[in-house]
Amino acid sequence: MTPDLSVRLGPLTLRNPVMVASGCCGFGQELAEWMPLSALGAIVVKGTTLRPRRGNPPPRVWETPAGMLNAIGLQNDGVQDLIEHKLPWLREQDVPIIVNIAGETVGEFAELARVLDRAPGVAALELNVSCPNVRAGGMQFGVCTTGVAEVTSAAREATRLPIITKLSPNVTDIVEMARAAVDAGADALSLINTLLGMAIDPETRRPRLANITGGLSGPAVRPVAVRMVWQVARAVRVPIIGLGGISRAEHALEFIIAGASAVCIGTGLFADPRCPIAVVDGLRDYMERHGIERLGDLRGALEAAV
Amino acid sequence: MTPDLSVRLGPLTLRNPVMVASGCCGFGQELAEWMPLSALGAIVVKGTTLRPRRGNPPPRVWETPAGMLNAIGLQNDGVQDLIEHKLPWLREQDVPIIVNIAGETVGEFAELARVLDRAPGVAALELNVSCPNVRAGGMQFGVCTTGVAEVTSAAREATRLPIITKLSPNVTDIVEMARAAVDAGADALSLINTLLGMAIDPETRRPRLANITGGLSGPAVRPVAVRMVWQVARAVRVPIIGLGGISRAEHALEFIIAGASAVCIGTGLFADPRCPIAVVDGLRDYMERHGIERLGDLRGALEAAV
Amino acid sequence: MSEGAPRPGQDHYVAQVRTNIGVADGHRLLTLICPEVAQTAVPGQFLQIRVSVSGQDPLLRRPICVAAAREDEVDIVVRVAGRGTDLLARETPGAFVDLLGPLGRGFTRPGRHEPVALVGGGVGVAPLHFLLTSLADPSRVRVLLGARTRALLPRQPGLSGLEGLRIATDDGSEGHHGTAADLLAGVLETDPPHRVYACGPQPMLAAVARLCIQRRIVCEVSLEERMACGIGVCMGCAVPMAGGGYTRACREGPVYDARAVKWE
Amino acid sequence: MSEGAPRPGQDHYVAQVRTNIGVADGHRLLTLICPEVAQTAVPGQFLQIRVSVSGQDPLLRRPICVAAAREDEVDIVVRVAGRGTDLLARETPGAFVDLLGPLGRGFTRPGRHEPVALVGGGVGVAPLHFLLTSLADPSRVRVLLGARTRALLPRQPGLSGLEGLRIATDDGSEGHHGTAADLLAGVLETDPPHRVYACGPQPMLAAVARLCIQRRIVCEVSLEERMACGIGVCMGCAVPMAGGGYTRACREGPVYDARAVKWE
Ligand SMILES: Cc1cc2nc3c(=O)[nH]c(=O)nc-3n(C[C@H](O)[C@H](O)[C@H](O)COP(=O)(O)OP(=O)(O)OC[C@H]3O[C@@H](n4cnc5c(N)ncnc54)[C@H](O)[C@@H]3O)c2cc1C
Ligand SMILES: Cc1cc2nc3c(=O)[nH]c(=O)nc-3n(C[C@H](O)[C@H](O)[C@H](O)COP(=O)(O)OP(=O)(O)OC[C@H]3O[C@@H](n4cnc5c(N)ncnc54)[C@H](O)[C@@H]3O)c2cc1C
Ligand SMILES: Cc1cc2nc3c(=O)[nH]c(=O)nc-3n(C[C@H](O)[C@H](O)[C@H](O)COP(=O)(O)O)c2cc1C
Ligand SMILES: Cc1cc2nc3c(=O)[nH]c(=O)nc-3n(C[C@H](O)[C@H](O)[C@H](O)COP(=O)(O)O)c2cc1C
Ligand code: FES
Ligand code: FES
Repeated sequence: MTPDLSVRLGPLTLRNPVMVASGCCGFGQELAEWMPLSALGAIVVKGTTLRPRRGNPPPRVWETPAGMLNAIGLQNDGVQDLIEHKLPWLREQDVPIIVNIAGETVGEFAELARVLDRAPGVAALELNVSCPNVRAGGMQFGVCTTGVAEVTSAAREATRLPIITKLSPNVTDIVEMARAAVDAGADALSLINTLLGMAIDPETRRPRLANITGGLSGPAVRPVAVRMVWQVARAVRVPIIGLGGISRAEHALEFIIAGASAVCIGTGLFADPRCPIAVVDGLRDYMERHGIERLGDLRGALEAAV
Repeated sequence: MTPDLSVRLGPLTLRNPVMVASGCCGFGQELAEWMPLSALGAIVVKGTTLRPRRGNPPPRVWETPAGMLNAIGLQNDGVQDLIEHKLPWLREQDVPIIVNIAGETVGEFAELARVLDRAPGVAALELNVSCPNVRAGGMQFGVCTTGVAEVTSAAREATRLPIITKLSPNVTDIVEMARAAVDAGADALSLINTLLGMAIDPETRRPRLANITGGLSGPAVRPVAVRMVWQVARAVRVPIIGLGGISRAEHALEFIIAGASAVCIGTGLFADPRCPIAVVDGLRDYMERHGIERLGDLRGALEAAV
Repeated sequence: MSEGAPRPGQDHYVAQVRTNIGVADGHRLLTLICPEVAQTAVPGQFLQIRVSVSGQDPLLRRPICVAAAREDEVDIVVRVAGRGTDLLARETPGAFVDLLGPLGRGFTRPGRHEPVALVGGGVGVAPLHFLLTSLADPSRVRVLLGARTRALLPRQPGLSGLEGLRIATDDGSEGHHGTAADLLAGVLETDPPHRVYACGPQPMLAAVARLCIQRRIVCEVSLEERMACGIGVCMGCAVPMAGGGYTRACREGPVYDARAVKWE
Repeated sequence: MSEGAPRPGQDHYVAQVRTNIGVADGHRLLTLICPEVAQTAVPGQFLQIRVSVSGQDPLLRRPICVAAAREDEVDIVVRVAGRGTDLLARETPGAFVDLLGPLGRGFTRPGRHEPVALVGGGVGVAPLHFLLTSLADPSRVRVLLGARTRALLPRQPGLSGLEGLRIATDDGSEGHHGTAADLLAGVLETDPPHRVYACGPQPMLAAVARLCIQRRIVCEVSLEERMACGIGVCMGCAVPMAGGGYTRACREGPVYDARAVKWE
């Protein structure tokens, strides 16, 4: 038996469920120095905005127990640069390209979707309604149902590309947010983005990040992410991309068993840029060991009476 | 200079700001085998309910990266047993006793407050509006402003004891919850309770906890807790008890600089039941090193322009 | 014992590793220098051992039974079950191990010449070994040990030569082809002891308990519930009781009268 | 270099520690066996070193400069600044260290007989030492080293005998009572070099940069920004540029032309 790792993500079929997360793999070139991108299910490139953004002043990152805080502030050269300078190379890499977009207004999300609709080689758009590190737009959209719905439907109307809405975990009721996105036309959901956190240097009394607060990611947040994927998977029918603290196959399996169709690796790349390969291999081993032919059969297979 | 570690918590004055957290120190007797309770600022005893509760079936705990999940389910022998069998011994220990109470209805919170109002030796009540591990009551109150307000004012009317409302971090807007509690008469706030999380054993496909989900605590959540304390401290005027992942003086200092008047140690006791003493000593050292006479002078002393 | 006062010997220690030897596949026997624990621990009690360098990850201590005590040292047997026990099993002689203990309630000591049977599964042999060495008259003792396979039978010094020793393996690679509970069933037929002490995996304990309860033989079992604190403050280690409700494995246990426990 | 192809020698290695010696208070010099890095690293490049056993806590690798390279081995100098460097500084000979590298952009090699000055503060001497050993003609080199106090001056082998060496300490406990930048100011007066290379704390670098920019002397600085990935994917290591915007210390740096950087 050769296990079938391919998964369907709405209209997309991925050769395996292991993707790399937005903001943690740049636009692929540096990561390709460490592993062939074609080994991935897909790549989600850095959050892209309409106009170039300089990002936040340093320090932008701080390590926390089994996690890290970041406040990059969406530094990127804008969507035109993406199309002209980054997509051409990426298209050659034999990997589905998902573009993570971030608007400051609903209109900007629509405009980004419209521009990328015409860009060859884009497999899907991921809507970053949940970045905690920018003031205008950013998280504001992601923490109320109307924001999530408006952004999702604006993008939906502006493109024929599959739409993945990426949800913020900084909410009381993640299921409500998920329903809002699905009702507004999302083909899939990504969860979770980072938890809003903060750290302070007692010696200087200054925040560890120049931005004061930042997004918490890494193994520390995995229990929260798995819980949210589980809650949402039982409530909506669209495929879910699970992420938050994955760096090994066992972690990916937690998300898949909780109901995710695919997973993303973010912070895990920083400690080991080749870990996606190990995760794919580990999933294959697991399927062989447990006699699972199609990975889809494992999705949502939690053994628990609720 | 002998640094003054005493802090005011509304109507209470504590000899130092280091308390032990509800659910992590039982009712004091076992902890007293490891350290004198009189070395603490206060003790917050295990969540107490009107009637005895058996709690959840095992497994009830699971370790996560730099954290742990628990779903104890408020196992306790009820408030009468507390008054008759636990308070008498605790009263002899020369430590302020804060009783954490959990009702299944608003009326139960009021009833608990009324009963404890007459119990000698209780310094304050902490309202557990935020335990994620019980179905009725529990978190439901803690995640909406009306729930927080109703519980707080019901308790407020039922007792002359100081009221501390303990907030859940599983909300979109912690400041809104804090305001609701203060407006309803809370003398102080505790934050945070645990984040709702989940873990799965891929080999058995079963949740690690019999209760499926549980509360995440420990160092992993500290950045979220510090952020929430900072946000709330800038918005309300009542004192804040900060907790989440504290086991060393540097951790306590993060909370104090963010705006907390006092701190609680929970999960940190499991790795080292004597760590409260080390935290007090570390705070004293810090104050000497930085020439800080009164700990209150450090509260909210974050150096950052917002 | 007065309320709030530490139990005998109970404290926070930093013990040096004297030796670390393999006693079965994935099982290491570590000898720790810790005179206070050696002199106060009762068979069935356990230690809460820190397994991380920094104490942040793995965050919690790991409960490990005392497997023997001599003057200034105690033995522990560690079965590598996951990350924490893996770290512990790698500690080299000279290294320091941070521990709390001795903790929990141990076995009830049998009468001087009372015939007893010790039933151990896998690493469960550890506390039974300690019990054995503490008995006045080991000649009246039967030791019934089970493991999945020969390679997983912990060869703890002092056990191998024992007269009353019987072995069972699930795959028949050594001794009886079956379980330690099978061995006990046989013994109960031919020459029933007054008391049975058992430690091992849950299904084995349940089988042993059933046998003993049927025949009204006093039986004590040592249970392995997951623990957070190990010192009685978190309520994490709930053991369901026959009479309803839960008790704490770390405090009312880990050793229980088999009749008190609610078996599934 | 074609896009997406690894840079020379850049890979994931597990290197054995050959030696670990103290070179100043809280500074250790570790020699790691790693032929590929030894043969490809350029002075100014760094390694991303895993400091945890499990890789979960501390989660991130730590950036450390290559301090020397010989055939099959590289030196690093580790100053204990916190938890991660503390773990690394304790690695004993025979232990294995997991690293990514060599990473980043190194120093521009000077012309064969070009007079240069190397200005190092504290552990910043490490990459300069590597640069020194790679120079064709070390006789034209001045090495200006500063530290807070004598005990914190890293005594890296090969530095002490050097003719062009000048020392400064903030407390005057050795050499000039003042900073390495003071020493440079003097040198620029009397016998200005063609190029200046600097590595050390931010205020020292800013002072050195200012001096060189004023006098239009080519100056390269190695900057220490906090890093998450170290390989260019996270945008965590932002260095503000004179022309506006930020570049990545791990990729466009850590070595920069002093004029390109925006100094506060
Ligand atoms: C009172 C008591 C005494 C024990 N004595 C010994 C002993 O003498 N020698 C020995 O090798 N082991 C003993 N154990 C079991 C040992 O504590 C666990 O194997 C260990 O905690 C697992 O930690 P880990 O990090 O290696 O595994 P993890 O990675 O945490 O988990 C691996 C597996 O072990 C299980 N596990 C986790 N914690 C426990 C636990 N507390 N009890 C049982 N299973 C657990 C998990 O469910 C999981 O399936 C004892 C347990 C208890 C409660
Ligand atoms: C390109 C580069 C090369 C370096 N080369 C060396 C070297 O050769 N030898 C050496 O000893 N150190 C070097 N450093 C600094 C070293 O990386 C940090 O001291 C280390 O990461 C701190 O980790 P920690 O866990 O010990 O400290 P932490 O507990 O994480 O922090 C302790 C203190 O160090 C500061 N710090 C944390 N990360 C960095 C960082 N990346 N750069 C600077 N300061 C930091 C923190 O702000 C904090 O004040 C280099 C840094 C960079 C960026
Ligand atoms: C440095 C960094 C930058 C990030 N940038 C983005 C981004 O541009 N857009 C986005 O949607 N998420 C971004 N994220 C969030 C991640 O994609 C991911 O949702 C989160 O980090 C949790 O996954 P992890 O624990 O595997 O990192 C970023 C995360 C990190 C650590
Ligand atoms: C085992 C356990 C039991 C808890 N029980 C209670 C409780 O009864 N009432 C309550 O308000 N909080 C309870 N908590 C939450 C803690 O008081 C605290 O808010 C939380 O754990 C975060 O702090 P920490 O990281 O220091 O543990 C419990 C936490 C743990 C780990
Ligand atoms: S493990 Fe905490 S009470 Fe037993
Ligand atoms: S550290 Fe990640 S881009 Fe430089």
